Amino acid sequence: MAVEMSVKIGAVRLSNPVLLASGCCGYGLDMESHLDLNAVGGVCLKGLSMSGSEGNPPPRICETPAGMLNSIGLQNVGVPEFRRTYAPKLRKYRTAFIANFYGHTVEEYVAAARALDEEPVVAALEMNISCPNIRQGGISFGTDPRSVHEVTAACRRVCGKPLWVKLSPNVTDITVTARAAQDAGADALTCINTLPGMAIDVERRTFKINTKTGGLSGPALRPVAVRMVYQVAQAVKIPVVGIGGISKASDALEFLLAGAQAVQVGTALFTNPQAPLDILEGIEDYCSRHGFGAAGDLSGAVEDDRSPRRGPVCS
Amino acid sequence: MAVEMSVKIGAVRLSNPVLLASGCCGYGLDMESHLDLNAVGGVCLKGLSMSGSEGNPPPRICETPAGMLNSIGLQNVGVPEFRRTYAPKLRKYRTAFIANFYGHTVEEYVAAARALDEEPVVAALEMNISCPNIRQGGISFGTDPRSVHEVTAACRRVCGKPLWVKLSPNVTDITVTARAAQDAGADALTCINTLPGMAIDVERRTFKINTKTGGLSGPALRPVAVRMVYQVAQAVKIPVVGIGGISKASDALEFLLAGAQAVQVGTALFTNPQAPLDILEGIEDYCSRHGFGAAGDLSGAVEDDRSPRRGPVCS
Amino acid sequence: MALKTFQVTENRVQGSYAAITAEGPVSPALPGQFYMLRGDWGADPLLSRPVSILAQDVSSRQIRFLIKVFGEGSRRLASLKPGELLYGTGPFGNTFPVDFLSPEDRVLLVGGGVGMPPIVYLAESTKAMGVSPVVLQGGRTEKDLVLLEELAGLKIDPVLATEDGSRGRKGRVTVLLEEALKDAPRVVYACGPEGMLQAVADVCRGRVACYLSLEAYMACGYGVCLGCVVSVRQEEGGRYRRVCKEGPVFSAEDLTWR
Amino acid sequence: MALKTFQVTENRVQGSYAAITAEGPVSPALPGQFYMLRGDWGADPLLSRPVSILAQDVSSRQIRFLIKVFGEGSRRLASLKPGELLYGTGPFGNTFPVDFLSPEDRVLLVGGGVGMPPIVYLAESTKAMGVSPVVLQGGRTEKDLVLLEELAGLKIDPVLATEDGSRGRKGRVTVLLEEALKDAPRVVYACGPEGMLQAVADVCRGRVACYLSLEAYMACGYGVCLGCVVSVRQEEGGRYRRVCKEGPVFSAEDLTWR
Ligand SMILES: Cc1cc2nc3c(=O)[nH]c(=O)nc-3n(C[C@H](O)[C@H](O)[C@H](O)COP(=O)(O)OP(=O)(O)OC[C@H]3O[C@@H](n4cnc5c(N)ncnc54)[C@H](O)[C@@H]3O)c2cc1C
Ligand SMILES: Cc1cc2nc3c(=O)[nH]c(=O)nc-3n(C[C@H](O)[C@H](O)[C@H](O)COP(=O)(O)OP(=O)(O)OC[C@H]3O[C@@H](n4cnc5c(N)ncnc54)[C@H](O)[C@@H]3O)c2cc1C
Ligand SMILES: Cc1cc2nc3c(=O)[nH]c(=O)nc-3n(C[C@H](O)[C@H](O)[C@H](O)COP(=O)(O)O)c2cc1C
Ligand SMILES: Cc1cc2nc3c(=O)[nH]c(=O)nc-3n(C[C@H](O)[C@H](O)[C@H](O)COP(=O)(O)O)c2cc1C
Ligand code: FES
Ligand code: FES
Repeated sequence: MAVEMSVKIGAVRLSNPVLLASGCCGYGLDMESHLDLNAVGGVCLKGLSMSGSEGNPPPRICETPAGMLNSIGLQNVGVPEFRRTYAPKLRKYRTAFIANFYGHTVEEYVAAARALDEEPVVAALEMNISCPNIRQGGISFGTDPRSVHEVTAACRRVCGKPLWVKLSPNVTDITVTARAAQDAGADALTCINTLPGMAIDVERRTFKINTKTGGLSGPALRPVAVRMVYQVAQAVKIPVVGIGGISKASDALEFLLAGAQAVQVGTALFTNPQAPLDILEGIEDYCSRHGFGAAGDLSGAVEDDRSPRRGPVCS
Repeated sequence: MAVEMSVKIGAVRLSNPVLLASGCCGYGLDMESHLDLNAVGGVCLKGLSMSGSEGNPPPRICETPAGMLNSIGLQNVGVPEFRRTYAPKLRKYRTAFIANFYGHTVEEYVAAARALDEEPVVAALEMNISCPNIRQGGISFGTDPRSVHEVTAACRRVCGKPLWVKLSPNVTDITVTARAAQDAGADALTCINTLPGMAIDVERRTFKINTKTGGLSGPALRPVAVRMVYQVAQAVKIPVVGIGGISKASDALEFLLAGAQAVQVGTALFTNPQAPLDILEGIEDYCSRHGFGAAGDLSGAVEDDRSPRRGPVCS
Repeated sequence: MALKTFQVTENRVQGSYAAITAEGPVSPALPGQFYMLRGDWGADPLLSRPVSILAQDVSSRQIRFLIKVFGEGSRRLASLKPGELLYGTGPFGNTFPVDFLSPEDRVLLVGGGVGMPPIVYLAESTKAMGVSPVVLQGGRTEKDLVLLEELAGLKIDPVLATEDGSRGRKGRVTVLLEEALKDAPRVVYACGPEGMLQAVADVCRGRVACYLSLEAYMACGYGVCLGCVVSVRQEEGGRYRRVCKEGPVFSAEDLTWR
Repeated sequence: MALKTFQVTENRVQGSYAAITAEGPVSPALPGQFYMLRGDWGADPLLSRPVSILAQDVSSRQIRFLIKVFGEGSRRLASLKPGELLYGTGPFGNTFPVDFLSPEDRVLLVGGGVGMPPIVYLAESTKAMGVSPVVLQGGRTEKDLVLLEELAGLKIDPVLATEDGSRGRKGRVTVLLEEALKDAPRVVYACGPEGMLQAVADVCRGRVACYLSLEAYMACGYGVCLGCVVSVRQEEGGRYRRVCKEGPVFSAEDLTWR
């Protein structure tokens, strides 16, 4: 029996549930010679802002146990240059391009959303809210439920295409920001962005990356991400796209069984640009072996009752 | 030149800055045949409550990339039994025993604090606030600044010995709970407890541990812990004890340079009960090589200016 | 106890099993005891893996393990090559109670798969006490029957069963056990997959004393993490016992199988 | 491009250097290009490590690397044994610009330490073009001078300098460079530690065209993570260039050294 691999994230139909994560595949073009973009369900483009950014000074990355920290500083060419130079080259693909974007004020977010909404190559928008709100003393939008609501609602008003909100894990209770985004009109939630971390080069007595803190990604993050996807999927009605440390099929399946409708692969692309193909093959094989006719049926299929939660938990 | 290894955490003088973490060395006795307890600066005992707990049903632990999840359920014999059967056997040691304790209501915390304060073998108390407050719908004490203040102040009133508060990393801004604990009279802050995570056994379609979520510990957690120690050390005046994923000397040094006065070793004891000895040797050697006359001088000695933070950071 | 360093001197791979001999600081130990082992790798996999002692000799500093590949940890251990290093803590755990045995007692040892190493070690040890055990071994197919050479070396001719009948009696090891119980053994010792142990316990219940060596997921192996517990019948001291410390060998009667 | 699997056929260790030969799907490549390499290990270390091609032969599927042990990643790569697998992506990066060279040009190649493999590969390549380069190699002591056999095999007699005078001229490689500049070379190509490259750039500034192959901490190696950037002088297109994509070879004039 053939497994139906396509899934729907709200109004967007994806040919399969495995996408490339934002910031880990450029604008798609640097990926082309390493992976057939049509083979994946979607490609989340590097985060764009209206005016672009030259990014942070190096060193921008360092390794941590089973993970890495990055502080790229959202280097990007800006929406206008993206539309002029890059978007035309993406038209030949059938895959869904998801335009990741950000700003430092609600107005900047809205401007980017509006401009990207007009770009034909874009199938949906993904809003990165893990950015400091410079009007609110630099507190990240994504950690304040009211800011999440405000910026989501504002962007929702100006764009006709589906709007995904990418949640920050750097919160006490992610269901609160998840619901804020849902209530403000988000069509889907991407869960999760990187978690702030720090590493020190003790011999040189300096921070390993220039900005001191950077975002933790990779397998180390996975248990936190799976937990959050599970929590969010229970808390909202809109689809959840799971991400965080996925490098093989069983990792992706953890997210799907926990409640995600699709997954994104980020850091794993660095060591193996074709990791998504192995993951897809593994998901299809799993569906066959476990009697799932469609990849979409995996979502939330963990058996909740097998291991009953008994009383209050504190580890 | 000999390096002065002893450090002071408020009123408690420790023979050196490396302690054994709570929950990772039992009540010290199961450690005895594997490590000389007098060789470490202190031993944080397994979390105690007044009435004890039989703990959670198995499976209680699973492995994750460079980390592990645990949901022991704070199994403990209770303070009275601890004092009767275990404490007398600890009297022969010179090391500082730190009594870790918890409750599910403020009253339970206070009862445990009062009883442990009377126990002569206890040098200081360490309050685990990552526990659900059953009076507040099960929200963890440690994630709500008001609860942190309330439970810290209440325990502070009943105990004469130094009171350390062990912070939960599961918060948006750890400096808020850190200041709440300081303001309520905490003598030191232990930073950090485990981060909630989840893992799914996809072949069996169940959660890998019985309680679904468990606490993430081990090297995977380290960049998050170092970041939080740095943040907390900048935000408070009381000493900070760093913990999270320390398994070798350079790991411990990251925490000390980031601002901790001492460190605790947890998960690393599982694979090597003598890891603290290697860590101590490495710290001493580092001090000699880098011209630090005392281990206490390492605290916060990362060079802040070498890598200036430029503008708002979003990864 | 410091982390012990062993050097692999031999690794005989057969199917999914690897019989590893290593040299190093071998401590006196008893059947059923185990080491927590890892190789020279990074923090992934993080934890050492519990592996039973198959045989050892303190004076020649030799120790032997039989490792079956399940997941990543056992795969790495099983692929260690001569010359490579093996790090371990141990020996940990209790042992099979044998002090009540006398030479005329009939003793049954039941095992399967990675449960066989402690069974073979126990057989060697009871023979040394003058008690010749009967060894029953079960497996799905012939390939799952292990350590036959070692048993032959101890002059023990094991009674075998395979589910597919490819070797020995067709069926599960409990078929052999039922028959062997007719000879009124003094005690049954068993080690193997949980399903086998439960079946053995069921057969023995009320008829003969039975001791089982259990498996559990372990972090520390020496009693400090409380991660490896199994639930027991008696109430005193709480419902849970540590497989690494109060076990791995338990009286079948004490276990509630959760 | 899928992850390529190579099998190590030889590993000659000398001091902290390992010269590894491996067999596998070798693609056409150019001097200065590199692979991102890792072994069959878990998620720690997570990232592959950039390693330059020392030599390769597409038809016999052979490729060679020289690896120096710095930290954990290079330690593991350097300790791979014949028969073990090496996983890689690549070849990545640009190459040294050589299209403007003509046979009568004098060409200087300056290298040190792990900067030598691309220098040797470039020497082989310019020789094949009919341009015989002069190779200058510097190191702290004699032990830091590497690939001398390989250079001899190319019939190149390198000019050597060591800081402690244990072999060749006493001093830094820039002493050799100053002298060699008297012979009016057409171009200088260099690869080595950052300090050496800065010094080479300083010496060449305003006197001779100079191309440097840089190092940077890399996550992906193929341009998607933006983690490896170096700051450049020209304004168009932002301040930063990717060492893995626009580099690793840059014109010395373009670099601002942060
Ligand atoms: C006291 C004791 C003695 C042992 N002696 C031996 C021995 O002599 N030789 C030998 O090969 N093995 C032995 N084992 C089992 C061995 O420790 C496990 O097979 C090993 O830990 C699996 O690790 P892994 O990384 O390969 O598998 P993982 O990736 O950790 O797991 C692979 C699969 O096996 C399951 N699994 C893992 N560990 C266990 C476990 N302990 N019990 C049940 N299921 C598990 C997991 O749920 C998963 O489905 C012993 C275990 C114990 C507790
Ligand atoms: C294009 C390119 C080609 C290279 N070719 C070779 C080669 O042919 N042979 C070879 O042995 N090495 C080569 N290197 C360097 C090699 O990649 C690094 O030595 C290696 O990544 C270090 O990893 P590690 O895990 O051993 O050290 P880590 O533990 O990552 O680091 C150890 C120490 O080295 C420093 N360090 C690590 N990586 C770099 C780096 N890229 N630049 C500067 N300092 C660093 C760290 O800050 C730390 O102090 C090349 C690097 C690049 C960018
Ligand atoms: C180098 C790098 C750059 C990233 N850039 C972006 C970005 O521009 N926008 C965004 O929303 N997320 C960005 N991310 C976050 C990833 O999309 C993803 O949420 C995170 O890395 C966790 O997934 P992973 O473990 O699979 O990488 C970036 C991550 C990395 C490692
Ligand atoms: C098995 C286990 C049990 C623990 N029990 C306790 C506890 O009783 N009280 C407590 O405050 N912290 C407990 N912790 C948390 C540790 O003390 C420590 O904060 C955490 O594990 C991070 O440090 P590590 O990475 O060095 O283990 C426990 C951790 C583990 C792994
Ligand atoms: S494995 Fe840690 S207590 Fe048994
Ligand atoms: S290493 Fe990723 S862009 Fe250069």
